[in-house]
Amino acid sequence: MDLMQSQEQDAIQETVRSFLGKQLSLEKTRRWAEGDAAEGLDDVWREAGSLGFFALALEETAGGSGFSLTEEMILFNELGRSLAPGPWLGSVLAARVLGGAERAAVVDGSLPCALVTIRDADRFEVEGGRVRAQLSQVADAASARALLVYDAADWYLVRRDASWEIASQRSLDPTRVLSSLTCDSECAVVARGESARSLALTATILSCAEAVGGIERTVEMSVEYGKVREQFGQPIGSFQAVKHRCADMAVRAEVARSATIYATIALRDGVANAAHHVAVAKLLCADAYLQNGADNIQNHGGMGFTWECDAHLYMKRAHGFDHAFGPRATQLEALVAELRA
Amino acid sequence: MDLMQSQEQDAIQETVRSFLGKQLSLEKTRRWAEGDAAEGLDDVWREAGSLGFFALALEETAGGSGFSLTEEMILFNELGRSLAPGPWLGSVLAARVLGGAERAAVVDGSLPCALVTIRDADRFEVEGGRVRAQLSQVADAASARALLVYDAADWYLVRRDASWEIASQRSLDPTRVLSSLTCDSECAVVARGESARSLALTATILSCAEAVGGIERTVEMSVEYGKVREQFGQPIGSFQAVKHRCADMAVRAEVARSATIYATIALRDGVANAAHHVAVAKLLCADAYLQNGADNIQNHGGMGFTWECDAHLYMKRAHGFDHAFGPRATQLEALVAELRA
Amino acid sequence: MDLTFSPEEEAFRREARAWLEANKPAADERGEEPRQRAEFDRRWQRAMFDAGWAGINWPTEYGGRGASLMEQVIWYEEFARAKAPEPTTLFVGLKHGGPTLMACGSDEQKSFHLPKILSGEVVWCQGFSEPGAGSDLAGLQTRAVIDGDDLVVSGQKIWTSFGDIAQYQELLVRTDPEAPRHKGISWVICPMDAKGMEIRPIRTMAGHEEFCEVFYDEVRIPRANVVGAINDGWKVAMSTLSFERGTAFLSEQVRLAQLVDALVELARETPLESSPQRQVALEDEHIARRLAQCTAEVEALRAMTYRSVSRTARTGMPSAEGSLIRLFFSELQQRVCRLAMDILGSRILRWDVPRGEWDWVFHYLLVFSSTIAAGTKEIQRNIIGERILGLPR
Amino acid sequence: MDLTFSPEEEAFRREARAWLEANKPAADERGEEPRQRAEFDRRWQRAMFDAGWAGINWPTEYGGRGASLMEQVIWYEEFARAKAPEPTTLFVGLKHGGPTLMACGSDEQKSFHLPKILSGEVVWCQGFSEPGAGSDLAGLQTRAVIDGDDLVVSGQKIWTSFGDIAQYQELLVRTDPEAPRHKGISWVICPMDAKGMEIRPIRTMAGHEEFCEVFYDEVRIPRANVVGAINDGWKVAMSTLSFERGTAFLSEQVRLAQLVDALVELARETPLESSPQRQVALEDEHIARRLAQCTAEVEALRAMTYRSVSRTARTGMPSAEGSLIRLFFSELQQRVCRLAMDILGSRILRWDVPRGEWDWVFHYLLVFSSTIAAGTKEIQRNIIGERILGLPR
Repeated sequence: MDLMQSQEQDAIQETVRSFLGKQLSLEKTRRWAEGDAAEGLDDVWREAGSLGFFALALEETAGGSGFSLTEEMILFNELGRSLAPGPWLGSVLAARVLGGAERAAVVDGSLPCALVTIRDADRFEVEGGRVRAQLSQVADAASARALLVYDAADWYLVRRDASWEIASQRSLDPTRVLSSLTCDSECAVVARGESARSLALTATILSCAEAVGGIERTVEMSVEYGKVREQFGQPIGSFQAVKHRCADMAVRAEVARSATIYATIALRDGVANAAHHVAVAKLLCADAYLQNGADNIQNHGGMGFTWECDAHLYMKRAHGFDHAFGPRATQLEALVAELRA
Repeated sequence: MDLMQSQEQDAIQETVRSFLGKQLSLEKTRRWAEGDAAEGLDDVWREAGSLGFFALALEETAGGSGFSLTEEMILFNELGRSLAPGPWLGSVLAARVLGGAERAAVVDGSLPCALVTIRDADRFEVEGGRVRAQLSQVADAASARALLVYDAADWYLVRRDASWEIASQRSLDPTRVLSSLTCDSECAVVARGESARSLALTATILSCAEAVGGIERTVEMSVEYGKVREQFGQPIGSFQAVKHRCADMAVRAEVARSATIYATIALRDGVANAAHHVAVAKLLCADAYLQNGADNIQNHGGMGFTWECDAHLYMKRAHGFDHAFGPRATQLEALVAELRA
Repeated sequence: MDLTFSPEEEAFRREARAWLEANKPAADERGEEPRQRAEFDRRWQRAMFDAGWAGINWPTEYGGRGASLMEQVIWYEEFARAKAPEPTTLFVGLKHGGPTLMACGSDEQKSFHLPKILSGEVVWCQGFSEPGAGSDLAGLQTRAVIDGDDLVVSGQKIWTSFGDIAQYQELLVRTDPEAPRHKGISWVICPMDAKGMEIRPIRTMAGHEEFCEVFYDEVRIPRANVVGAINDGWKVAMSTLSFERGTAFLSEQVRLAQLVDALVELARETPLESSPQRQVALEDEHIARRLAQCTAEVEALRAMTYRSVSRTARTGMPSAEGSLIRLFFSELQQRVCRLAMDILGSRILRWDVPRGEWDWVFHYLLVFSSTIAAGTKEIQRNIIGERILGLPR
Repeated sequence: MDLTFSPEEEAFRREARAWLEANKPAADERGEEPRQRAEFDRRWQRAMFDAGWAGINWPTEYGGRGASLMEQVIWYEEFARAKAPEPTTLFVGLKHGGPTLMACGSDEQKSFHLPKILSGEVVWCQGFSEPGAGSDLAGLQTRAVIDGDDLVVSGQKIWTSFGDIAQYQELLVRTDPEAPRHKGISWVICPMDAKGMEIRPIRTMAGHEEFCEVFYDEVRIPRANVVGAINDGWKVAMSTLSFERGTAFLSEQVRLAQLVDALVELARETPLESSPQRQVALEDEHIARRLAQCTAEVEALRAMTYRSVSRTARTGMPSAEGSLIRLFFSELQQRVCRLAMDILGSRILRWDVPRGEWDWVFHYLLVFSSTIAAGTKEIQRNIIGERILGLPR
């Protein structure tokens, strides 16, 4: 039993953090969000590929590093911490389910795959190896060369072609712009049945890992600001109103992180009730991210209400996270069903 | 539009408070709670009768003072503030629905009437002017000369006779001991239909008034303690953890009081949607009393956890209040039904 | 104790309702751009002024109606009921600056400014907060040196709503840097076209630009523009803030009930994503109870408002209890908007929500400021603890 | 990162489970009266001690098993699983006094006291808090004057659990009233049969008498009973508190999962009064979601505990993060008990609830102390803010 990172895992974390600091800093993400598309993601993606980030959990024979879901968790912690844009989750998942040249392309960073889950308003009609689709909320559409689509039963891969029409939308979260996308493209099933369900759990827990990074960052931001911002002749972090709110934020972060680590290992090891632990993690991460996101704004006072301060970005990301793979209510209902069984 | 007390109402409040300070102080109530039955309620009841407390809302021709429900609200505020024991609510309600000599006896304090609402586990079988009853939670049974019973449809009066068997029980709230009671006694319907419903609303809003007194007392207690109790060389009320909790308690008290005053006047004046306003008041008073009751204990620290400190008595009374005339969930469901209508 | 309105008040209400129904402009004529909004607000305020509906409880000598605070509340209720557009760009003049001048201004100041404010001729803005003086207002550093008949102001203000379109600013400056913090401050009327001012808009997390930073580089303001005595500005500012905490948000409080009504409608129409059968949100037990709780609380808010107005009617002063209401209101407003997000589900991510009277996502983002601006919720709790409950500092 | 236990740990678990199943006494033999409880606890602790199950992670030289903290946690889990009765009267000796002596005691103190503590021979109590020194422990006033080979103690302590049945007390006294607050304190082992002591029980809001006030009137305690150096008691006390905040509540944390399981069972069996059809509480949507939330949170608590033990295994010290867990635990415990009250409905008023393993009403009242005793939740938040997050005092 060990829920702490090993030194090797610390080193992975350090590598990812340093890469993101250079390649995908939040300042750079903000420039993109403001529509400065001069710097594309292609270079970033290829460097991430060369560092093995899309293949941490693949066997070395499959071009991977022979690590596992726990190391991917660390990758996503860091992505969440810096609100890194890009189709990370779709690419990491695609590398698991694709084979041969396609997998190699995902792994080396030349085939970024955006993850899409089908929503009520969407159309996704598969017939004879082709799909006619009308999708309303696709993140990272612009930089994607393929879509990895989950329709709550199976997973599909849709390669980009000339039929794609992408229109970006006014989105709540400026660091994760959602587009509408229509296409009439080739489409292949890449996971069904048990392996499809397992992939969905992997997607969910890696989202949690990303959330945990953001949640912990909200605590750090509030603490940093609490130390330097002075009012009434003292740092605001010395006032219990701020100090105790920071303490509660830290508790939530520890709850979210512990639940996520536990569920990640359970899923990695194929523990029987892993799905249950994932639901627990998803629920508690959503609680923590939404509340910490809001508290972090409040701790920053007037600054926290500005666009310039990063606080709102985490709060907005928290909403996106809540709706990924089932909001709080859905997770709670799953747990309720277990209690009643 | 005026939601403040008049000078005349202030004077009523003063009279009641002074009466209770002399006759039913919390110290005296505690002695009773500890089983010291030497001082009975009879004298108190007769003095309350002579002061007109059971007949505030009756016409002068009916032996009353010609006031109204708003003045009864003030009476119950004070009763709640001092956690006064005794069958106040049943007596005030009985004075409204009885006539002739019975009413006169209630009004002069010689016929204390305990209010009973029928619970799931109770038996209450009325036939031919008699009732065979087995009641599980009767407050103030020992001092009652009659029961005023509400079975969620009609109201009944049951006069005490030799058949009554009363056994007091271990109760959560030591200031309001609940007894079981069996009887085979004469029984008369005293209100039906619309007037029964109206009486139930009156009972509910006077319970709210009683709760408001307790809620406000929790704020006072916390503030008083916060001013005098010192730790780390300063009064604990100067720490934001305590100060801000007191502020939230004060907000809840103002919410509860405002909603209760509004509903009381609406009911007094026969406003069409008075039942709605009563449900709102009941819900918000329960929220406020339960939370303030708990917060008041926390504000008193270790002292708050002792039997000797009054804080727990208010918290326990809050639970009793919540269950009187429908708990929070029931009030919320009533409001939900209105929204869906 | 009485819930009914007097015959005069009822008549006033009927008259107000009829006039608003006949004269209110459509809110969608208003536009988004601040100058356009201000123009709209001025025209609308002028129309109300001309018809005798501006400043219901302002004295008649300044163009007000001279009516009671209760009639003012009735006006706000009818205003909300009619869904008439709030002249938000005129907020500071009407709710802060005007009342402060009435309480502390000289006769000249009153007779010059109050009619202009009330008739919508001028937009006022606030210059209280500074980058280093937010919750701790008395820590303000913007200096004013007295030079003959002028104050010469240098420094910086922040969170100045509509600073870019205002004609006047209620400005707090430090006129005696040697004095204790609260003793060396003056309250000045600053003309926004004075030389040496630079105004930079601040973008909020809701994506709009309503606030500004204002920089002062030796800006000369006539000494006659000081309200109250030189170095006595803290007292004047406290008067301003007592309106802010007392009556300035009355109309917002009244409007919150409308927001809750709209939310119930939204819940009636919106299929809930987390419901397997996509039943509408109002049919969901959890959403429904949260809605019911909000409706109960907004009714309590109304009762609290009436109670506060009753109290003010007796004492003639804004009651200190205003902070209780303000705190409850601001947190309730946030709960209401948060509930809207849960009803709308993932639609909010693409801001793809039905636009009716409210843009729910924008409003949700906006009300994050409700527990920050005009005194953070922490400051409100301090005020309640110290000034209302008497707890030690 | 690993969720599995080593083969040795698994073997330990099996052995523990088998032994507990065969040897645990029935909790109902225990009685309510403190002396009777203590007698029961001593016998039970002695049985564990004799069989090698006392002090799982205590060094073998003091009669412990010398195993890891993880094995200690496994033992608590099996203990909870077996529903074995906690020897609560021995808490202070086993969780506070013993670990403190191990960390700071002299060889004589360790060899004399630790075996007695571990074998259940003696009951210890705490003498830290005073009427004027609760959260502010360093404000303690109980004086000890050095007189030859003795300390002569006068003053008063409060909140001393089982003070009336204990043989020893971990006592903090002020030995240098001139020194700064934290510098003049000593940590002393006080024999409870010393002359000049008076012990008065305090009744709690739950109606039971577990706490005492202790009065000292020139009580002579041998100077050899001082643990650590004279006037260095604050450091020793901080060591005691680091156990309190680190590992002392491990078994309580583990048992909370059981309380939640029992609550689910209660909800499965209890018709809900607010339900018109009197469906059982688990069928009520609102109760069910609150229960689900509690089960999720108690699982997170377990993960947090494992994580904390993993951390301690690396560093060898109780981790500062203990306060995070303690705060979360104490508030969760209160939420769980509050939910029980809502399930039971008006039955709680007559304390007329099904008695199983838990007396729900009593437990609900008892856990009000969970955010007060052993550091209020406010003190825990200060510790988290200042010592873990590094915010200024």
